[in-house]
Amino acid sequence: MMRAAIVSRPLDAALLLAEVAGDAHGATTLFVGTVRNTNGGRAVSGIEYSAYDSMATVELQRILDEAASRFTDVSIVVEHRVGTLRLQEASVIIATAHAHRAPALDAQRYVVEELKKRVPVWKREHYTDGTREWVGATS
Amino acid sequence: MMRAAIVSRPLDAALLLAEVAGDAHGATTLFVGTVRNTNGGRAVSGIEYSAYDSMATVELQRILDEAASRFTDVSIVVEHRVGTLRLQEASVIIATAHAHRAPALDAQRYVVEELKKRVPVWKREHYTDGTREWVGATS
Amino acid sequence: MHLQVLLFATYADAFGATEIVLDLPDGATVGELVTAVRARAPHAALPPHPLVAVNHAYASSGSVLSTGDEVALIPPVAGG
Amino acid sequence: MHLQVLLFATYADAFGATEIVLDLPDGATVGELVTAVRARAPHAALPPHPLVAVNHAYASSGSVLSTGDEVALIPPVAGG
Repeated sequence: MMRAAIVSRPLDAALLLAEVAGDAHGATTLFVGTVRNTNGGRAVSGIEYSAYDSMATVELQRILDEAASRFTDVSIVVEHRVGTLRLQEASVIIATAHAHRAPALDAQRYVVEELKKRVPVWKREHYTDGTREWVGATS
Repeated sequence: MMRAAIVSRPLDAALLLAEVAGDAHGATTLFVGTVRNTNGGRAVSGIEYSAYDSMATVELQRILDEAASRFTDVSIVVEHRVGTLRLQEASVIIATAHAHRAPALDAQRYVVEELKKRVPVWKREHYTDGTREWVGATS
Repeated sequence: MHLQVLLFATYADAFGATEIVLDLPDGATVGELVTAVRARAPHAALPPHPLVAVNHAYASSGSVLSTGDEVALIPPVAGG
Repeated sequence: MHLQVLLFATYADAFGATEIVLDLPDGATVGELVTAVRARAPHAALPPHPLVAVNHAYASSGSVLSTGDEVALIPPVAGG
Protein backbone atom coordinates (compact mmCIF):
# COMPACT_ATOMS: atom_id res chain seq x y z
CA MET A 1 0.00 0.00 0.00
CA MET A 2 1.60 3.23 -1.17
CA ARG A 3 -0.47 6.36 -1.77
CA ALA A 4 0.23 10.09 -1.75
CA ALA A 5 -2.24 12.93 -2.23
CA ILE A 6 -2.68 16.67 -1.92
CA VAL A 7 -6.21 17.26 -0.64
CA SER A 8 -8.40 20.20 0.29
CA ARG A 9 -10.53 18.46 2.93
CA PRO A 10 -9.83 17.76 6.61
CA LEU A 11 -7.44 14.87 7.25
CA ASP A 12 -8.54 11.81 9.21
CA ALA A 13 -5.81 10.02 11.16
CA ALA A 14 -7.93 6.94 11.85
CA LEU A 15 -8.62 6.41 8.14
CA LEU A 16 -4.93 6.61 7.24
CA LEU A 17 -4.01 4.21 10.06
CA ALA A 18 -6.62 1.75 8.78
CA GLU A 19 -5.35 2.14 5.23
CA VAL A 20 -1.83 0.92 6.04
CA ALA A 21 -3.00 -1.76 8.47
CA GLY A 22 -2.52 -5.43 7.67
CA ASP A 23 -1.94 -8.57 9.67
CA ALA A 24 1.58 -8.98 8.26
CA HIS A 25 2.53 -5.74 10.05
CA GLY A 26 3.86 -5.62 13.60
CA ALA A 27 4.46 -1.86 13.70
CA THR A 28 2.43 1.10 12.49
CA THR A 29 3.38 4.75 12.87
CA LEU A 30 1.67 8.05 12.35
CA PHE A 31 3.07 11.54 11.98
CA VAL A 32 0.61 14.41 12.22
CA GLY A 33 1.67 17.98 11.51
CA THR A 34 -0.72 20.47 13.08
CA VAL A 35 -1.17 24.24 13.20
CA ARG A 36 0.31 25.56 16.41
CA ASN A 37 -0.58 28.72 18.22
CA THR A 38 2.73 30.59 18.09
CA ASN A 39 5.67 31.00 15.76
CA GLY A 40 8.69 33.18 16.45
CA GLY A 41 6.85 34.66 19.42
CA ARG A 42 3.82 35.77 17.38
CA ALA A 43 0.30 34.55 18.15
CA VAL A 44 -0.97 32.51 15.21
CA SER A 45 -4.67 32.21 14.39
CA GLY A 46 -4.38 29.90 11.38
CA ILE A 47 -2.24 28.89 8.42
CA GLU A 48 -3.07 29.09 4.74
CA TYR A 49 -1.39 26.25 2.82
CA SER A 50 -0.96 26.36 -0.93
CA ALA A 51 0.78 23.92 -3.25
CA TYR A 52 1.90 23.40 -6.78
CA ASP A 53 -0.56 20.54 -6.66
CA SER A 54 0.44 18.50 -9.68
CA MET A 55 4.15 18.58 -8.89
CA ALA A 56 3.60 18.12 -5.14
CA THR A 57 1.73 14.88 -5.83
CA VAL A 58 4.48 13.64 -8.15
CA GLU A 59 7.23 14.62 -5.70
CA LEU A 60 5.47 12.85 -2.81
CA GLN A 61 5.16 9.78 -5.02
CA ARG A 62 8.89 9.93 -5.75
CA ILE A 63 9.62 10.06 -2.02
CA LEU A 64 7.43 7.00 -1.47
CA ASP A 65 9.22 5.18 -4.30
CA GLU A 66 12.56 5.96 -2.65
CA ALA A 67 11.22 4.77 0.71
CA ALA A 68 9.96 1.56 -0.90
CA SER A 69 13.43 0.76 -2.19
CA ARG A 70 15.13 1.64 1.11
CA PHE A 71 12.60 -0.11 3.35
CA THR A 72 11.46 -3.25 1.56
CA ASP A 73 7.77 -4.12 2.02
CA VAL A 74 6.92 -0.89 3.87
CA SER A 75 3.40 0.52 3.46
CA ILE A 76 3.03 4.30 3.43
CA VAL A 77 0.11 6.65 2.96
CA VAL A 78 0.62 10.40 3.04
CA GLU A 79 -1.85 13.23 2.63
CA HIS A 80 -1.04 16.95 2.69
CA ARG A 81 -3.91 19.36 3.03
CA VAL A 82 -4.14 22.77 1.36
CA GLY A 83 -6.44 25.68 2.21
CA THR A 84 -6.83 27.72 5.37
CA LEU A 85 -6.48 25.66 8.54
CA ARG A 86 -7.41 26.62 12.08
CA LEU A 87 -5.32 25.93 15.18
CA GLN A 88 -4.73 22.22 15.85
CA GLU A 89 -6.01 21.15 12.45
CA ALA A 90 -3.74 18.67 10.67
CA SER A 91 -1.81 19.89 7.63
CA VAL A 92 -0.07 16.60 6.90
CA ILE A 93 -0.45 13.00 8.01
CA ILE A 94 2.02 10.24 7.22
CA ALA A 95 1.15 6.65 8.11
CA THR A 96 3.68 3.84 7.77
CA ALA A 97 3.54 0.13 8.56
CA HIS A 98 5.97 -2.77 8.37
CA ALA A 99 6.49 -6.23 9.82
CA HIS A 100 9.17 -4.72 12.10
CA ARG A 101 9.45 -1.47 13.96
CA ALA A 102 12.80 -0.18 12.68
CA PRO A 103 11.79 0.12 9.02
CA ALA A 104 8.38 1.52 10.01
CA LEU A 105 10.04 4.26 12.10
CA ASP A 106 12.85 4.90 9.60
CA ALA A 107 10.36 5.26 6.75
CA GLN A 108 8.28 7.70 8.79
CA ARG A 109 11.34 9.85 9.45
CA TYR A 110 12.49 9.62 5.84
CA VAL A 111 9.16 10.74 4.42
CA VAL A 112 8.66 13.66 6.81
CA GLU A 113 12.20 15.00 6.30
CA GLU A 114 12.13 14.68 2.50
CA LEU A 115 8.64 16.17 2.36
CA LYS A 116 9.83 19.23 4.29
CA LYS A 117 12.78 19.67 1.92
CA ARG A 118 11.30 18.92 -1.47
CA VAL A 119 7.54 19.02 -1.78
CA PRO A 120 6.32 22.33 -3.26
CA VAL A 121 3.94 23.46 -0.54
CA TRP A 122 3.97 26.90 1.05
CA LYS A 123 2.35 28.40 4.08
CA ARG A 124 1.20 31.87 5.03
CA GLU A 125 0.58 32.35 8.70
CA HIS A 126 -2.34 34.43 9.88
CA TYR A 127 -1.69 36.22 13.16
CA THR A 128 -4.20 37.22 15.78
CA ASP A 129 -3.40 40.88 15.07
CA GLY A 130 -4.82 40.44 11.56
CA THR A 131 -1.49 40.38 9.68
CA ARG A 132 -0.28 37.58 7.42
CA GLU A 133 3.16 36.42 6.43
CA TRP A 134 4.73 33.77 4.21
CA VAL A 135 6.80 31.37 6.25
CA GLY A 136 10.13 30.60 4.62
CA ALA A 137 11.67 28.19 7.05
CA THR A 138 10.15 24.87 7.96
CA SER A 139 9.44 24.14 11.58
CA MET B 1 0.87 15.55 29.66
CA MET B 2 2.79 12.44 30.66
CA ARG B 3 1.01 9.18 31.42
CA ALA B 4 1.96 5.51 31.34
CA ALA B 5 -0.24 2.50 32.03
CA ILE B 6 -0.46 -1.26 31.75
CA VAL B 7 -4.04 -2.10 30.80
CA SER B 8 -6.10 -5.19 30.07
CA ARG B 9 -8.60 -3.61 27.66
CA PRO B 10 -8.30 -2.88 23.94
CA LEU B 11 -6.18 0.17 23.08
CA ASP B 12 -7.67 3.14 21.23
CA ALA B 13 -5.26 5.10 19.05
CA ALA B 14 -7.65 8.03 18.58
CA LEU B 15 -8.01 8.52 22.34
CA LEU B 16 -4.24 8.59 22.87
CA LEU B 17 -3.78 11.04 19.99
CA ALA B 18 -6.40 13.30 21.52
CA GLU B 19 -4.79 13.02 24.94
CA VAL B 20 -1.44 14.48 23.80
CA ALA B 21 -3.02 17.07 21.50
CA GLY B 22 -2.72 20.75 22.27
CA ASP B 23 -2.57 23.92 20.24
CA ALA B 24 1.04 24.58 21.31
CA HIS B 25 2.04 21.41 19.41
CA GLY B 26 3.04 21.37 15.77
CA ALA B 27 3.87 17.67 15.59
CA THR B 28 2.18 14.58 16.97
CA THR B 29 3.32 10.99 16.49
CA LEU B 30 1.90 7.58 17.15
CA PHE B 31 3.58 4.21 17.38
CA VAL B 32 1.31 1.17 17.37
CA GLY B 33 2.66 -2.32 17.97
CA THR B 34 0.32 -4.98 16.62
CA VAL B 35 0.12 -8.76 16.55
CA ARG B 36 1.38 -10.00 13.19
CA ASN B 37 0.54 -13.22 11.47
CA THR B 38 3.98 -14.85 11.30
CA ASN B 39 7.15 -15.06 13.34
CA GLY B 40 10.22 -17.02 12.35
CA GLY B 41 8.24 -18.64 9.58
CA ARG B 42 5.50 -19.94 11.89
CA ALA B 43 1.84 -18.98 11.45
CA VAL B 44 0.71 -17.02 14.50
CA SER B 45 -2.91 -16.99 15.67
CA GLY B 46 -2.50 -14.65 18.64
CA ILE B 47 -0.17 -13.48 21.39
CA GLU B 48 -0.62 -13.71 25.13
CA TYR B 49 1.03 -10.76 26.89
CA SER B 50 1.81 -10.81 30.58
CA ALA B 51 3.59 -8.26 32.74
CA TYR B 52 5.02 -7.64 36.15
CA ASP B 53 2.35 -4.96 36.27
CA SER B 54 3.49 -2.85 39.18
CA MET B 55 7.11 -2.67 38.04
CA ALA B 56 6.18 -2.26 34.37
CA THR B 57 4.16 0.84 35.23
CA VAL B 58 7.03 2.29 37.28
CA GLU B 59 9.61 1.48 34.59
CA LEU B 60 7.46 3.11 31.90
CA GLN B 61 7.14 6.16 34.12
CA ARG B 62 10.94 6.27 34.49
CA ILE B 63 11.32 6.18 30.71
CA LEU B 64 8.88 9.07 30.38
CA ASP B 65 10.80 11.03 33.03
CA GLU B 66 14.02 10.47 31.07
CA ALA B 67 12.29 11.57 27.85
CA ALA B 68 10.97 14.68 29.59
CA SER B 69 14.48 15.73 30.56
CA ARG B 70 15.93 14.95 27.11
CA PHE B 71 13.08 16.52 25.12
CA THR B 72 11.88 19.56 27.02
CA ASP B 73 8.12 20.18 26.90
CA VAL B 74 7.31 16.91 25.15
CA SER B 75 3.96 15.25 25.88
CA ILE B 76 3.85 11.45 25.94
CA VAL B 77 1.17 8.91 26.67
CA VAL B 78 1.92 5.20 26.52
CA GLU B 79 -0.30 2.21 27.16
CA HIS B 80 0.74 -1.44 27.00
CA ARG B 81 -1.97 -4.05 26.92
CA VAL B 82 -1.80 -7.46 28.61
CA GLY B 83 -3.95 -10.53 27.97
CA THR B 84 -4.52 -12.60 24.86
CA LEU B 85 -4.62 -10.55 21.67
CA ARG B 86 -5.81 -11.58 18.23
CA LEU B 87 -4.07 -10.76 14.95
CA GLN B 88 -3.80 -7.02 14.23
CA GLU B 89 -4.82 -6.03 17.75
CA ALA B 90 -2.57 -3.38 19.32
CA SER B 91 -0.28 -4.45 22.15
CA VAL B 92 1.28 -1.06 22.71
CA ILE B 93 0.55 2.52 21.67
CA ILE B 94 2.91 5.44 22.23
CA ALA B 95 1.69 8.96 21.44
CA THR B 96 4.05 11.95 21.54
CA ALA B 97 3.59 15.64 20.79
CA HIS B 98 5.82 18.69 20.75
CA ALA B 99 5.96 22.18 19.27
CA HIS B 100 8.51 20.85 16.75
CA ARG B 101 8.83 17.61 14.85
CA ALA B 102 12.37 16.56 15.80
CA PRO B 103 11.73 16.20 19.56
CA ALA B 104 8.35 14.56 18.90
CA LEU B 105 9.98 11.94 16.64
CA ASP B 106 13.05 11.51 18.85
CA ALA B 107 10.88 10.99 21.93
CA GLN B 108 8.79 8.40 20.09
CA ARG B 109 11.91 6.46 19.13
CA TYR B 110 13.39 6.78 22.62
CA VAL B 111 10.28 5.44 24.34
CA VAL B 112 9.78 2.49 22.00
CA GLU B 113 13.43 1.40 22.17
CA GLU B 114 13.69 1.73 25.96
CA LEU B 115 10.34 0.00 26.43
CA LYS B 116 11.55 -2.98 24.39
CA LYS B 117 14.74 -3.22 26.47
CA ARG B 118 13.54 -2.56 29.99
CA VAL B 119 9.83 -2.90 30.64
CA PRO B 120 8.98 -6.28 32.22
CA VAL B 121 6.44 -7.60 29.75
CA TRP B 122 6.56 -11.04 28.13
CA LYS B 123 4.77 -12.65 25.29
CA ARG B 124 3.79 -16.19 24.45
CA GLU B 125 2.86 -16.73 20.84
CA HIS B 126 0.00 -19.01 19.93
CA TYR B 127 0.45 -20.75 16.61
CA THR B 128 -2.22 -21.95 14.22
CA ASP B 129 -1.09 -25.55 14.85
CA GLY B 130 -2.20 -25.18 18.49
CA THR B 131 1.27 -24.90 20.04
CA ARG B 132 2.49 -22.00 22.19
CA GLU B 133 5.92 -20.60 22.85
CA TRP B 134 7.50 -17.84 24.91
CA VAL B 135 9.20 -15.30 22.69
CA GLY B 136 12.60 -14.28 23.98
CA ALA B 137 13.72 -11.75 21.43
CA THR B 138 11.84 -8.59 20.68
CA SER B 139 10.74 -7.96 17.15
CA MET C 1 9.79 29.56 -28.26
CA HIS C 2 7.02 30.70 -25.96
CA LEU C 3 7.24 29.36 -22.41
CA GLN C 4 4.71 29.77 -19.62
CA VAL C 5 6.34 30.06 -16.23
CA LEU C 6 4.32 29.30 -13.09
CA LEU C 7 4.86 31.42 -9.98
CA PHE C 8 3.88 30.58 -6.41
CA ALA C 9 3.72 32.10 -2.94
CA THR C 10 6.27 34.92 -2.49
CA TYR C 11 7.25 34.85 -6.14
CA ALA C 12 3.64 35.21 -7.23
CA ASP C 13 3.26 38.15 -4.84
CA ALA C 14 6.48 39.76 -6.11
CA PHE C 15 5.40 39.56 -9.75
CA GLY C 16 1.74 40.22 -9.07
CA ALA C 17 0.92 37.16 -11.18
CA THR C 18 0.77 33.39 -10.90
CA GLU C 19 2.02 32.89 -14.43
CA ILE C 20 4.15 34.83 -16.91
CA VAL C 21 4.92 34.14 -20.58
CA LEU C 22 8.42 34.48 -22.01
CA ASP C 23 9.79 34.36 -25.52
CA LEU C 24 13.15 32.57 -25.54
CA PRO C 25 15.42 31.25 -28.30
CA ASP C 26 15.13 27.53 -29.05
CA GLY C 27 17.59 25.57 -26.93
CA ALA C 28 17.49 28.06 -24.05
CA THR C 29 18.50 26.67 -20.69
CA VAL C 30 16.89 26.95 -17.27
CA GLY C 31 19.63 29.42 -16.29
CA GLU C 32 18.83 31.61 -19.28
CA LEU C 33 15.15 31.52 -18.42
CA VAL C 34 15.90 32.67 -14.88
CA THR C 35 18.00 35.56 -16.24
CA ALA C 36 15.13 36.55 -18.54
CA VAL C 37 12.60 36.43 -15.71
CA ARG C 38 14.82 38.54 -13.48
CA ALA C 39 15.39 41.08 -16.26
CA ARG C 40 11.65 41.44 -16.65
CA ALA C 41 11.08 42.42 -13.02
CA PRO C 42 14.46 43.63 -11.84
CA HIS C 43 13.22 44.75 -8.46
CA ALA C 44 11.28 41.60 -7.63
CA ALA C 45 12.51 39.34 -4.90
CA LEU C 46 13.70 36.54 -7.18
CA PRO C 47 17.12 35.24 -6.10
CA PRO C 48 19.85 34.64 -8.72
CA HIS C 49 19.49 30.87 -8.42
CA PRO C 50 15.93 29.96 -7.51
CA LEU C 51 14.74 26.37 -7.56
CA VAL C 52 13.19 25.62 -10.94
CA ALA C 53 10.97 22.70 -11.86
CA VAL C 54 10.49 21.52 -15.42
CA ASN C 55 7.63 19.12 -16.04
CA HIS C 56 7.18 18.52 -12.29
CA ALA C 57 10.81 17.69 -11.51
CA TYR C 58 13.58 19.91 -10.16
CA ALA C 59 15.95 20.91 -12.96
CA SER C 60 19.53 22.21 -12.93
CA SER C 61 20.39 25.55 -14.52
CA GLY C 62 22.06 23.82 -17.47
CA SER C 63 18.92 21.88 -18.46
CA VAL C 64 17.74 22.68 -21.96
CA LEU C 65 14.10 23.73 -22.35
CA SER C 66 11.69 22.72 -25.08
CA THR C 67 8.43 24.20 -26.31
CA GLY C 68 5.55 22.94 -24.22
CA ASP C 69 7.61 22.38 -21.08
CA GLU C 70 5.80 23.24 -17.84
CA VAL C 71 8.25 25.50 -16.05
CA ALA C 72 7.78 26.65 -12.45
CA LEU C 73 9.83 28.86 -10.16
CA ILE C 74 9.75 27.26 -6.69
CA PRO C 75 10.13 29.49 -3.62
CA PRO C 76 11.64 27.85 -0.52
CA VAL C 77 9.17 25.13 0.39
CA ALA C 78 7.43 25.09 3.75
CA GLY C 79 5.02 22.20 3.84
CA GLY C 80 4.23 19.93 6.72
CA MET D 1 15.33 -13.15 56.80
CA HIS D 2 12.44 -14.49 54.74
CA LEU D 3 12.23 -13.16 51.19
CA GLN D 4 9.48 -13.75 48.67
CA VAL D 5 10.78 -13.94 45.12
CA LEU D 6 8.43 -13.33 42.20
CA LEU D 7 8.82 -15.42 39.05
CA PHE D 8 7.44 -14.67 35.59
CA ALA D 9 7.07 -16.23 32.16
CA THR D 10 9.75 -18.86 31.44
CA TYR D 11 11.07 -18.71 35.01
CA ALA D 12 7.61 -19.32 36.43
CA ASP D 13 7.22 -22.27 34.06
CA ALA D 14 10.66 -23.65 35.03
CA PHE D 15 9.90 -23.50 38.75
CA GLY D 16 6.25 -24.43 38.41
CA ALA D 17 5.42 -21.42 40.61
CA THR D 18 4.98 -17.67 40.34
CA GLU D 19 6.53 -17.07 43.73
CA ILE D 20 9.02 -18.85 46.02
CA VAL D 21 10.07 -18.08 49.58
CA LEU D 22 13.72 -18.16 50.67
CA ASP D 23 15.39 -17.94 54.04
CA LEU D 24 18.61 -15.89 53.73
CA PRO D 25 21.06 -14.42 56.27
CA ASP D 26 20.57 -10.74 57.06
CA GLY D 27 22.67 -8.63 54.74
CA ALA D 28 22.47 -11.13 51.88
CA THR D 29 23.04 -9.67 48.42
CA VAL D 30 21.13 -10.08 45.18
CA GLY D 31 23.93 -12.35 43.93
CA GLU D 32 23.60 -14.60 46.99
CA LEU D 33 19.83 -14.74 46.47
CA VAL D 34 20.35 -15.88 42.88
CA THR D 35 22.75 -18.59 44.02
CA ALA D 36 20.19 -19.78 46.60
CA VAL D 37 17.41 -19.85 44.00
CA ARG D 38 19.55 -21.82 41.55
CA ALA D 39 20.55 -24.31 44.29
CA ARG D 40 16.91 -24.91 45.02
CA ALA D 41 16.08 -25.94 41.48
CA PRO D 42 19.41 -26.91 39.96
CA HIS D 43 17.94 -28.14 36.71
CA ALA D 44 15.68 -25.17 36.10
CA ALA D 45 16.51 -22.82 33.28
CA LEU D 46 17.69 -19.93 35.42
CA PRO D 47 20.89 -18.39 34.03
CA PRO D 48 23.82 -17.57 36.38
CA HIS D 49 23.17 -13.84 36.11
CA PRO D 50 19.48 -13.20 35.55
CA LEU D 51 18.04 -9.70 35.71
CA VAL D 52 16.77 -9.05 39.21
CA ALA D 53 14.45 -6.28 40.34
CA VAL D 54 14.23 -5.12 43.94
CA ASN D 55 11.28 -2.94 44.84
CA HIS D 56 10.43 -2.37 41.15
CA ALA D 57 13.91 -1.31 40.04
CA TYR D 58 16.68 -3.33 38.41
CA ALA D 59 19.37 -4.14 40.97
CA SER D 60 23.02 -5.18 40.60
CA SER D 61 24.26 -8.44 42.09
CA GLY D 62 26.08 -6.58 44.88
CA SER D 63 22.92 -4.86 46.16
CA VAL D 64 22.14 -5.74 49.77
CA LEU D 65 18.65 -7.06 50.50
CA SER D 66 16.41 -6.20 53.46
CA THR D 67 13.41 -7.90 54.99
CA GLY D 68 10.27 -6.86 53.16
CA ASP D 69 11.98 -6.17 49.86
CA GLU D 70 9.92 -7.16 46.81
CA VAL D 71 12.35 -9.25 44.78
CA ALA D 72 11.61 -10.45 41.24
CA LEU D 73 13.59 -12.50 38.76
CA ILE D 74 13.07 -10.95 35.32
CA PRO D 75 13.32 -13.16 32.21
CA PRO D 76 14.41 -11.44 28.99
CA VAL D 77 11.67 -8.90 28.32
CA ALA D 78 9.62 -9.00 25.12
CA GLY D 79 7.02 -6.28 25.29
CA GLY D 80 5.81 -4.05 22.51
